[in-house]
Amino acid sequence: MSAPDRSRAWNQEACRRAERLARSARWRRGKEVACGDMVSLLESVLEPGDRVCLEGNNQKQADFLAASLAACSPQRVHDLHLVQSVLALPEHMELFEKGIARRLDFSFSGPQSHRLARLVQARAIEIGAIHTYLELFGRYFIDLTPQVCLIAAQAADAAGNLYLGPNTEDTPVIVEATAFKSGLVIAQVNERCDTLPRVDVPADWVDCFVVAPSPNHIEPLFTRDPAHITEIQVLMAMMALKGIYAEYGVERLNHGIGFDTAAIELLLPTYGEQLGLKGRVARHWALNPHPTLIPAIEAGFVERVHSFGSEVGMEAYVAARPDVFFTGPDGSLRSNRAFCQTAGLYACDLFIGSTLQMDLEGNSSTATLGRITGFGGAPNMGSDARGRRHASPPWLKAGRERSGSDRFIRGQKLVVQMVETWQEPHHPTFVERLDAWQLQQDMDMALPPIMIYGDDVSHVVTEEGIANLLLCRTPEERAQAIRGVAGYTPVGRARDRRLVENLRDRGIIRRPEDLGIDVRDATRDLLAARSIKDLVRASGGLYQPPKQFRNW
Amino acid sequence: MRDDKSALFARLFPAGHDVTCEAQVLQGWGDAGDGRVHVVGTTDHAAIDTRIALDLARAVLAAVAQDGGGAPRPIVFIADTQGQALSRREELLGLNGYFAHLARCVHLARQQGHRLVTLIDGEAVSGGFLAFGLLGDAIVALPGAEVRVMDLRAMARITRIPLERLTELAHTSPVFAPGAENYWRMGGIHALWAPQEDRGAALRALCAEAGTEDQRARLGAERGGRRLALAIARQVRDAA
Amino acid sequence: MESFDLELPARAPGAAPGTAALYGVVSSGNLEVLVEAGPSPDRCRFHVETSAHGFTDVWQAVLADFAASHRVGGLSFSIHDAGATPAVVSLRLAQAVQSLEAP
Amino acid sequence: MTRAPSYREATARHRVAGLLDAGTFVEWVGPGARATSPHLAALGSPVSFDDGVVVGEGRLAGERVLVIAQEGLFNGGAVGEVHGAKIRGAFERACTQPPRAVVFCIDSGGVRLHEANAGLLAISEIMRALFAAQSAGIPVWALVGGSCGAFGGMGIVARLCDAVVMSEEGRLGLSGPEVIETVKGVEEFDARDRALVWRVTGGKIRRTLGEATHLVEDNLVAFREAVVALLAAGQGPVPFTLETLQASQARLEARTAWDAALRDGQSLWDRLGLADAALMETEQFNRRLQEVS
Repeated sequence: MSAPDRSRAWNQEACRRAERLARSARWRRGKEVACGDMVSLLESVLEPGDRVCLEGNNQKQADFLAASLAACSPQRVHDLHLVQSVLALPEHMELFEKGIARRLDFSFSGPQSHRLARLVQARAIEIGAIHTYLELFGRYFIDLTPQVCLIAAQAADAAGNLYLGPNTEDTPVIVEATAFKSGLVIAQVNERCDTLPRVDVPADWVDCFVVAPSPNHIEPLFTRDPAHITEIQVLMAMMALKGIYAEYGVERLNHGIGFDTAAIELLLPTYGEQLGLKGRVARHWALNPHPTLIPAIEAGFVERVHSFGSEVGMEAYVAARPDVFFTGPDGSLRSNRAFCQTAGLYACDLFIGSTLQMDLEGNSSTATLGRITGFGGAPNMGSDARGRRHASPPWLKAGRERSGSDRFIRGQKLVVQMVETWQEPHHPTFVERLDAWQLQQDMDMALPPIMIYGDDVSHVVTEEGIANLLLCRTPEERAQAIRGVAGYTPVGRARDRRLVENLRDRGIIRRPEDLGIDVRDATRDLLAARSIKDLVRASGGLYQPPKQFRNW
Repeated sequence: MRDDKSALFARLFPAGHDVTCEAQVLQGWGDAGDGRVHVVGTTDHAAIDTRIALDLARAVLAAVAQDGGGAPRPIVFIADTQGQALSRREELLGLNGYFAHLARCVHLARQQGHRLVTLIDGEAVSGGFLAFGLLGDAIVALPGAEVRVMDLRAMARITRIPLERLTELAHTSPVFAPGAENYWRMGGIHALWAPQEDRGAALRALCAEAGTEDQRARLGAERGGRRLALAIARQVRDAA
Repeated sequence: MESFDLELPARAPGAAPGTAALYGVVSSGNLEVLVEAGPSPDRCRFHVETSAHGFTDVWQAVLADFAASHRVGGLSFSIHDAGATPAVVSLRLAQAVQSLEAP
Repeated sequence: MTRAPSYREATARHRVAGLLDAGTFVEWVGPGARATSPHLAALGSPVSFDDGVVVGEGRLAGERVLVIAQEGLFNGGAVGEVHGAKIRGAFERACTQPPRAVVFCIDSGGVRLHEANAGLLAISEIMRALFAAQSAGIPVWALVGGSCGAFGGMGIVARLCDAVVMSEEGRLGLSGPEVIETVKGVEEFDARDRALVWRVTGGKIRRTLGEATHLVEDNLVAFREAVVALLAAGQGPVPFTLETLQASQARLEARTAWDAALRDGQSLWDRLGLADAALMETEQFNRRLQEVS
């Protein structure tokens, strides 16, 4: 056994950190940086090749810091490795176009998906991987730890304590990984306060902050105007409620963000009540504060909601319902994507969401040609957590159905894909082969970008019925079950009618009439709210929708 | 007043006229040879806003008031408008309501016995035209007059129908393309004056002949430009 | 626009409409269907005009399923379609038949 | 849980059915007549069996009324040759076979561009036919609460009516915000700012200005009740004479004289002491408006 290596310095990271801070001293007054000095400060602390997390979330964006970074001289700041969950801003793309950044590990790129695909094809960007959120967060603590993070907060006090506001999202996990591995934490805030409503990040984890010239931009991404919910979506929501929620007794769940699931939320107080489901389903949620959840909350269906982020306009409502939401002592929401994703993965019995394409194995993807979007929360929520140990009735029932016997050792999460058979004319949802395979070739990726793996999917709901894939015993049955609810798409019309009828006899496929649902009862009158204004009413005026959603 | 309008009035009213122009609104009188008529209108392709609509309405009401008790004289509308003013403030004030008020004033004049003759000199575009000129008992387009709702380029953009297709169809159908000739075929314009027309005589004839019945659908059917309007309206009116 | 006609055997008797009944609206992704009395009590007729080109075979499959699952003998359906999905087509037809049964 | 059906969401046919006494409606030149637009067909656009408007008569609280209902979902309720002719014919019929009133469910962006010249003339003919009906003693009541509101020429027509019943969700104006934004820029009118759009053209601001005579909830029952009340009040056409029009002129001149900064309904509500008008429920708004005026 050799003696410890005394010649080696074991605090090189801390030394580098000290050097960075020393270089930046002239641009700071204590921890505060003037707006006009932010570019110089970034140029002084960043080193070529640094791993940087430029906080970009679904909603909250460190937009001023993004613009400042993009304004840095590529001679001084270059070849950065960005490790951030979402690319949403044009400035994020500019970093690569200017050579300030070169490598990227991320999860989602919604609005920038086309530009990102072009950069990849032009070889102006190296993509490490498209992660799930939890996967990326995990790597923050293993091999993708940021040397510098640029984050967004609501407010700072003089000492540099931060209040994150209701839209916490990724901030805690980013700060945790950076601050405790000798990285630099730089924050933009909307305001400086003498006293913060609450301290979300203590000052000694924060190195610099700047009061941004304008508040960080927050997109109301989770607001679905009930006016746009169609009768077909109402029909599918009825089927999901009666054929899955009621059947399995789903109490803990997560919803996607589409109109299909918004329809379910709005049917709980009406159709769900008729079915006698209050107190029996949909009690505990991992979900952003969707405005369409308000009627179900007010009707007493919803007992608890933990959130990834927040939603613009829901602040006062959330503050007034502390028994339902997780709020701080100040009353504002405390959200947290890492924890809520964990909750969705391990503590929920059902995920239900939508997709653009599904193949006959049940693999689904929202990736289409020429776009690299990533998948947001669906891959973690929409997967069966094999590490799960605790039992619940729906988990056990699904596990029993999958095993086909009473001797089984593991339950099964319900992963439901809810789609209309056609997206629009010429775009069937069900396909023999996902565009993702073509994308894999075009983008030279190791694997096709699949959002939810088919072997995790338990049910497919379409306007034609519900296919229970847990009960299928062979790949052929599984394919026919999917064809059997694929309507008049080419995939659906290629069904073996005899086999499909057999699946129906066995309850693997259930049509609306098999569930006792008359399609003609599926009208918008069933929705507990038909407009944004109805939601405001249901909230007793507490919900304050953004102006683009109002017609008053 | 612009020279073109002065020249117009000189030819229209050989027996004399006095028309003032204030901020694109024309008002006064003219004499085509058989007595004075009222002149009310717009010039310089006016974008009709609440102020212009009120000025026009005031002029019409003044004409009605002036002839009250005596013999109501014809009102000659000079239409030269690019349409309604586009502005948030005008919308807030309720520009449509001002136009409705103006239309009521015009209709009152008709009810009180004034013959209404519209001369399109310049442009006549949708909203601004609807509120007064298009309500005339007789409507005439002067040479070079442009009558339209929207040009084909904008129409192609909004309807997403290719411009080439619209242009091609415009040769055979008068129903959507700009042009005084098209409006004549559809019965919306009673006559197109030739450049050499004796304006005074033609105006005198118009004032004498103009009836108060809305004949436009019948004219449109006769001229072959609008084959359905009259028939369908009759079917509704007379349905059992 | 693309149009086609289709006549299919259907169970009689369907509820005979007194006057022509119109259901639905021609707007994007939607359609209207006019239901009238047809010539033969054991057949139903369809006339379809649609803005979505190249879907005649899908239409025929949808209409065949509809005719097989409802009592629509003696009825004639005229459809103006503005790109409705098969799901919407089936729903509108079902609603139209229902409105005949329970005016 | 049953709720009164939304007026805004109802189709023209459902509106007619919801407004009238059950089973009393008789339609003229109905869909079976197949009076479709040859002009839409020529341009390869879908047509509708009723060309987007329902005309006929029925009973409302027992009284015979003529009903015209535009279908806002078909081509934005826009007026073409056939559509316009049906409306014109209905007003002419009101003169020959007088109903107690004409109930006009306007839901239209104005002229149908595919047949723009025919549409413009049709609206002009509707205006004259409407005047004629009023002169014959028939009141005309506009109902504005559909998704297209009443714009363009139909915005003018709406204001020729003797009563204008609106919901808060209804809109009434001349040029749509998109047109103004396109021509004058987003600073002039941000058409995506829906709250602003409604503060400028929506039911509450129209009621504040008196352009809408009644503001009701967005449901068929409320619209029906408003019409029933008009019938019960025995209201005829608002007379128009030189004196009444001079009075209107004075009122409108006073409004035009408002300072140029007034471009948003909110500033008007602030001045009236109705700062939170946008958030009030209809009933409360009506009450407060009455108190301040």
